[in-house]
Amino acid sequence: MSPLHLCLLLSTVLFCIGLAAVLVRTSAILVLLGVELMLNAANLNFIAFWRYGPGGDDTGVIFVLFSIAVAAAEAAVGLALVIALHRHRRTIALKAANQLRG
Amino acid sequence: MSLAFLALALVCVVTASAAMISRNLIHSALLLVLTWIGLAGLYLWAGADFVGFSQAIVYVGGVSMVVLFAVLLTRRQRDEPLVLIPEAGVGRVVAGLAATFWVAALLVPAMVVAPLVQRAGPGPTLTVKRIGELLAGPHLVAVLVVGVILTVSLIGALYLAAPVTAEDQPEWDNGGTGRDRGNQEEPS
Amino acid sequence: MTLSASLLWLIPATPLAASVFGLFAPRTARTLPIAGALLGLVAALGLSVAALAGALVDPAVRATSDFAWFTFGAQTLRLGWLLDPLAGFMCVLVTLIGLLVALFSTAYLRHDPRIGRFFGFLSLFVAAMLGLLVTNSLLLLFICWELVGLASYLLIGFWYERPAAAAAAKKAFITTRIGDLGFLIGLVWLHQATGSALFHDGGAGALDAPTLARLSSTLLPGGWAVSTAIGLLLFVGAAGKSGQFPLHVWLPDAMEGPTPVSALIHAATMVAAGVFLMARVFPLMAADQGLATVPFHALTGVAVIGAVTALLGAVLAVAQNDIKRVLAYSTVSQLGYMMLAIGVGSWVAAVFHLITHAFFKALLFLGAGSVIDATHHEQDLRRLGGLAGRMRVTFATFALGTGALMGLPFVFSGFWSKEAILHAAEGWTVSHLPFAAGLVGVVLTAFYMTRLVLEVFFGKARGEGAAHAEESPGLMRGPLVVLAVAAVGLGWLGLPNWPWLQTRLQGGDWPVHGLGEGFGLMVVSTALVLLGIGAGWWWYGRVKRTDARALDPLARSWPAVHAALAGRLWLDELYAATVGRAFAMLARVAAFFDRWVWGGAVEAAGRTAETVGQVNRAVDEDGLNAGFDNTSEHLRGSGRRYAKAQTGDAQSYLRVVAIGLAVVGVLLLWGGVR
Amino acid sequence: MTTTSVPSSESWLEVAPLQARDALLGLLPESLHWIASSVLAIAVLVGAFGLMFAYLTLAERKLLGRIQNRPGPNRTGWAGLLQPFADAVKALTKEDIVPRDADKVLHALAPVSLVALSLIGLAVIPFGRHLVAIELDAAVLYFFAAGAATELSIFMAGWASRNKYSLLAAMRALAQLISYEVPLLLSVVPVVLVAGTLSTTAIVAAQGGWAAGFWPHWHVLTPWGFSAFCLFMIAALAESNRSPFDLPEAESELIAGHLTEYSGFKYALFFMAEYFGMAALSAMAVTLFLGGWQAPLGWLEVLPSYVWFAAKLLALLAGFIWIRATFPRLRIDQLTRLAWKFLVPMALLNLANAAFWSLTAGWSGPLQAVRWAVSLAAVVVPFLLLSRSLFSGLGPRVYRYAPS
Repeated sequence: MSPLHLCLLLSTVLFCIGLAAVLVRTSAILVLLGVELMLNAANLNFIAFWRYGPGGDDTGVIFVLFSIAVAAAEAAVGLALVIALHRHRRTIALKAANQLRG
Repeated sequence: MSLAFLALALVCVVTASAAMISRNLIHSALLLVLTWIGLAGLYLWAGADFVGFSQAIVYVGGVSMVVLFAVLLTRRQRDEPLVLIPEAGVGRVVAGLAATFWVAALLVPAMVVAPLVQRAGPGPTLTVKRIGELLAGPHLVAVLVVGVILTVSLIGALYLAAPVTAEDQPEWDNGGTGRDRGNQEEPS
Repeated sequence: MTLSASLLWLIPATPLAASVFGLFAPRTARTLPIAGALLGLVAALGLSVAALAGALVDPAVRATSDFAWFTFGAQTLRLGWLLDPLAGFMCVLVTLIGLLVALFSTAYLRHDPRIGRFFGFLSLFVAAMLGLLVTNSLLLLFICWELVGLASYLLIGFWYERPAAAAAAKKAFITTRIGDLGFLIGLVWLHQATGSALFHDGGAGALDAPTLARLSSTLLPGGWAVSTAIGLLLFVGAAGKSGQFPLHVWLPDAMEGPTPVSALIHAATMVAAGVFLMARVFPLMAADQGLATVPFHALTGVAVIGAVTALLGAVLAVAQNDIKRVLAYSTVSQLGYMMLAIGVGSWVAAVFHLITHAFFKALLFLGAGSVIDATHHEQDLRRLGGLAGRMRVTFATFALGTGALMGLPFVFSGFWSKEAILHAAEGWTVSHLPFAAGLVGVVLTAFYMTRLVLEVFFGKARGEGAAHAEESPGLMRGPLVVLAVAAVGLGWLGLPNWPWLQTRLQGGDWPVHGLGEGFGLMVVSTALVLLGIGAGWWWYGRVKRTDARALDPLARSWPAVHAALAGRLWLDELYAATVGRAFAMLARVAAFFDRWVWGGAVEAAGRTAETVGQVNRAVDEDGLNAGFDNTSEHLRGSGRRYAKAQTGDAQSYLRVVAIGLAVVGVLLLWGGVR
Repeated sequence: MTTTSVPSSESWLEVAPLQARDALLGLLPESLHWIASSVLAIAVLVGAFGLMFAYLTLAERKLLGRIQNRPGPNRTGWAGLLQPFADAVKALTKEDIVPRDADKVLHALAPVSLVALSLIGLAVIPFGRHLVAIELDAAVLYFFAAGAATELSIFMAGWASRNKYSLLAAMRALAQLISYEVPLLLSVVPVVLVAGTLSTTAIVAAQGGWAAGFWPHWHVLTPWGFSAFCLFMIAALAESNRSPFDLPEAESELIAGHLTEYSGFKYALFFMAEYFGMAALSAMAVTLFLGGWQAPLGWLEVLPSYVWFAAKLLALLAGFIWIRATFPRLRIDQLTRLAWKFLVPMALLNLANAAFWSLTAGWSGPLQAVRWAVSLAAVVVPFLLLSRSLFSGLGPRVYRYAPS
């Protein structure tokens, strides 16, 4: 298997681990961390394609920089949401945030 | 394929899995920090130094702090340092893992067999100066937009996390289920 | 040492820095903002002198320095700085008067708690005006122009606790905004027509000869040249800023600001901007002169408006009782003279008069300020009097300023500059009306200034303030003396037989003629001045007024005329009755439609619907109810069952999404692999 | 370690470390050189800084003693010179106590990781003209990325101890370190802006030479540089948890905070990490602002470059100790207010100031005076205004539970 494929495989595995956490875990914080992990996996793809791709373009690296910046913002807002959830519901279990249930 | 890559990949996968399985939130966060460091190492290995260091600063220095803060602020009781999450129901676990498995079953073979154009030889070099020129040149608009997004999200996070007074409580917040009604009189 | 065009921005930058310093200093700071403003003005004065020296090396050269403001696609918007003798002289004028006014203000506002803020505004005012002077771009000029407007608003309304001051600030702002609308349209049109935001750009600028030829040769429907239309639109802006009829109404009300502000507005900054603009774009205004086919020349409009304003201002000044209002209407009148000069084609005479007028009008206003300060804010002529003996320096300088304003012959600066204007008007071939208006204005000017001086400084003190007045402090007397020297001496820079200033301003030859050629005109105007003084003495000097409540002598002679003048010809009321009334009418009509026509329709529709509803309800309850009830029960039951899927749990949704995604992916693969 | 050939044109002292390295490497086969040179660099760094740590503790105790009018340690060895080694023996032989409920792994990991993370930043510091362990294009970023992780170690220590004071200290440490990370980084950005590079060697090289023959081009000798240097040092004090910002380990409020449950060798490790962190930040400050290894005057270059670096570094460290002896500790609200209401706006304005400075680099003659005046004003005026607003509205504090 070529290095690029290995990188992609690694990022897929990380993505799936994050996805599993998002789908399974009850804690809102862990769900957020899962999302972060999925973002990181995507970033790894960008870097891998930048490194092994046909070349001539540095946009991949720039994109990852932006992605990191936005992910930081996402983490801040997400955790603020968790704190707000905790204030209103006294728990951080995502199940508690079901005000929109039918 | 270098040994370094395999070692870093191993670190990433192991710590990430452990983080997602761990029942202790603090351990999860700290293990995930290791994953992030591993990813930063992978970026370094790929030759993207600047991205690697940025990843380390932002995630290890910033995001992890926020996560730890959130964990400490949302402890259920003041004198309960261990954060144990109530276990998910069996159905939930099974459904979630099944969904993940479906996605993985789709993605992994695709990743392995995809015919990709690849460059042979050493990877591209990218100096910090070049990154700066790219950011201040063709991507300037994106930089400005990200700046605005960061500002707005900072303000939004502040607004969300700022303590509310009793009058500010929304009308619908009359305490969901009985269990959640705990110590309502003590806003954190 | 001279200053090159590329460094011209330093001139407005220094007071601007001082203003930033003054505005962001703590609210209670006094010494630092004052020191900053004075320092900034001194620096700007030095730079201006250096710039003027640079411009006078070769007056015919226009030094420009352009820079790209921003690039928008393929288009680059360029702005720039322009240095010629006009800009140089104006910069020195503005900074010098600004400095003197600032010095005066340190004493005049010594008890004001917001004095730091005042100096911040003052610096901003001067900075905006300086920026307007040295720019090489109509757009940049407009930006500074609006900044001038903003600063004047802030300064006129400086004592915003007084409702009159707040209202006057608003009035000044809105009235000038009306003019600025014309300016803005003209600016956009000019940019669209020439494709350049610059004045002079090596032949491609808006004021360069090739462009002007193109502008004046392009005709609009009706035979008007484009340059005429643009010129008139720009003149609307200038008229608003320079208080020309019919937009002059804000200027007298602007007296509500602190007196040094009035001095600055009337002398160097605000109103000078309009005249300066006309002088700057004079090539554009005059572009249609050579065309016989054009039905109307832009300059003709300027001359007519200028003549009307000159006459109107002088007439209105006659019957005012507020010392500052007399001076304000006098400014209106003098600005009319300047516009008149531009209209008859002699912008150089206009700028000459602008310069001399700036000094003696600043002198008069600061003198008035000195009087007001000494008499504890007594501004009413009827309660002043007898100050000549108590305030010798103020009286002496004020008298010199009065002489200059009247145009007393041969010594005073006003005489020479006014003579230049009258001379130009006399030679105007289109009409002799402006010339006649100018001559009448001379009589009236002499008359109302005589009245002012006699009422304020002679006779008996008729009020508490005047009775106990004492000479003002040295910081106020100093600027007065400096200004008085300038008010007397500056005229000698532009004698008909030695036109030093005119030559420099024109940047080329200026016809030199002996004193003999215009001698007849000088004799006539001198006679007219003496006539005005005599008339003033006849009414106000022969019998001294002794009681503040006594009727004005003029009113005793001609009550109807005095009433009309004292009421300012009811122009404000006229505006209220026409423009204001029209808007009120419009609003009332709209309200009527809203309430009765639309409202009625809506009401009728509502009533109809209500009736239909009543009928329906009857049918419903009695006839259809049972069947519907059953159906809805069923619906509700099934809805409840489906709603169970809506758990409100984000993760369960996500799980479904993930599975769905995978299924879709498999299906796609299946289809693709085949 | 870059294995550049030894330049011959320089003085013997200047190249002596390189020659020593090459002599040592010559003993080994060629294939092992790369790893050997790395190991050598690490060994030298750890050895030198370890020794410095030992004597820094002694110097601190001596200096504090002098300032507090007492002699300080003076019994072990001549004038107390052996005291550090006595302390080391004591720490090593002490019993290592771990609380029963503690998170054992994290409890042990915290001091080790802290020391390691405090040290790795030193790799990119150019200690002399040819003495830098790794030449990186993004060295400054690397330094702060390495430093960013130390906060986690302190948190780990506090949290793993299962002691409420330790946990409070961990929270405080997080709040403080996050708050001061911002001004710390912001005060570095102007240097990067003006030097146009993130490489430490290039930044030092950019500070070489003298204006008018006597005024070094060190960044600290410009208005914005001086401001940035002061901000950096204040933030560095807070980042290394030194007095007057030593809230996380305040012994009178938190019974030493995250150090409460540590003893013996682990405690010594924490102590060591604090000094390493302090030294690393000081070394960075020397590199960024004080001209690195550059000599202050041309004829002083007879001394080798690393001597100058060491002199500057020791001067800064002495400053740290002096500050500790002088200032009382801040309250947590004062601490955060200082960071957000003073340091951050100051640093942002300073950034604009540096931008102005680099834009006007071409100005000369009288304009140079204008440049200095504007830049100076852009430092002094915000300083006056911000410091005034920092103290405005603060009356005497009312204590809720104590009679006034």
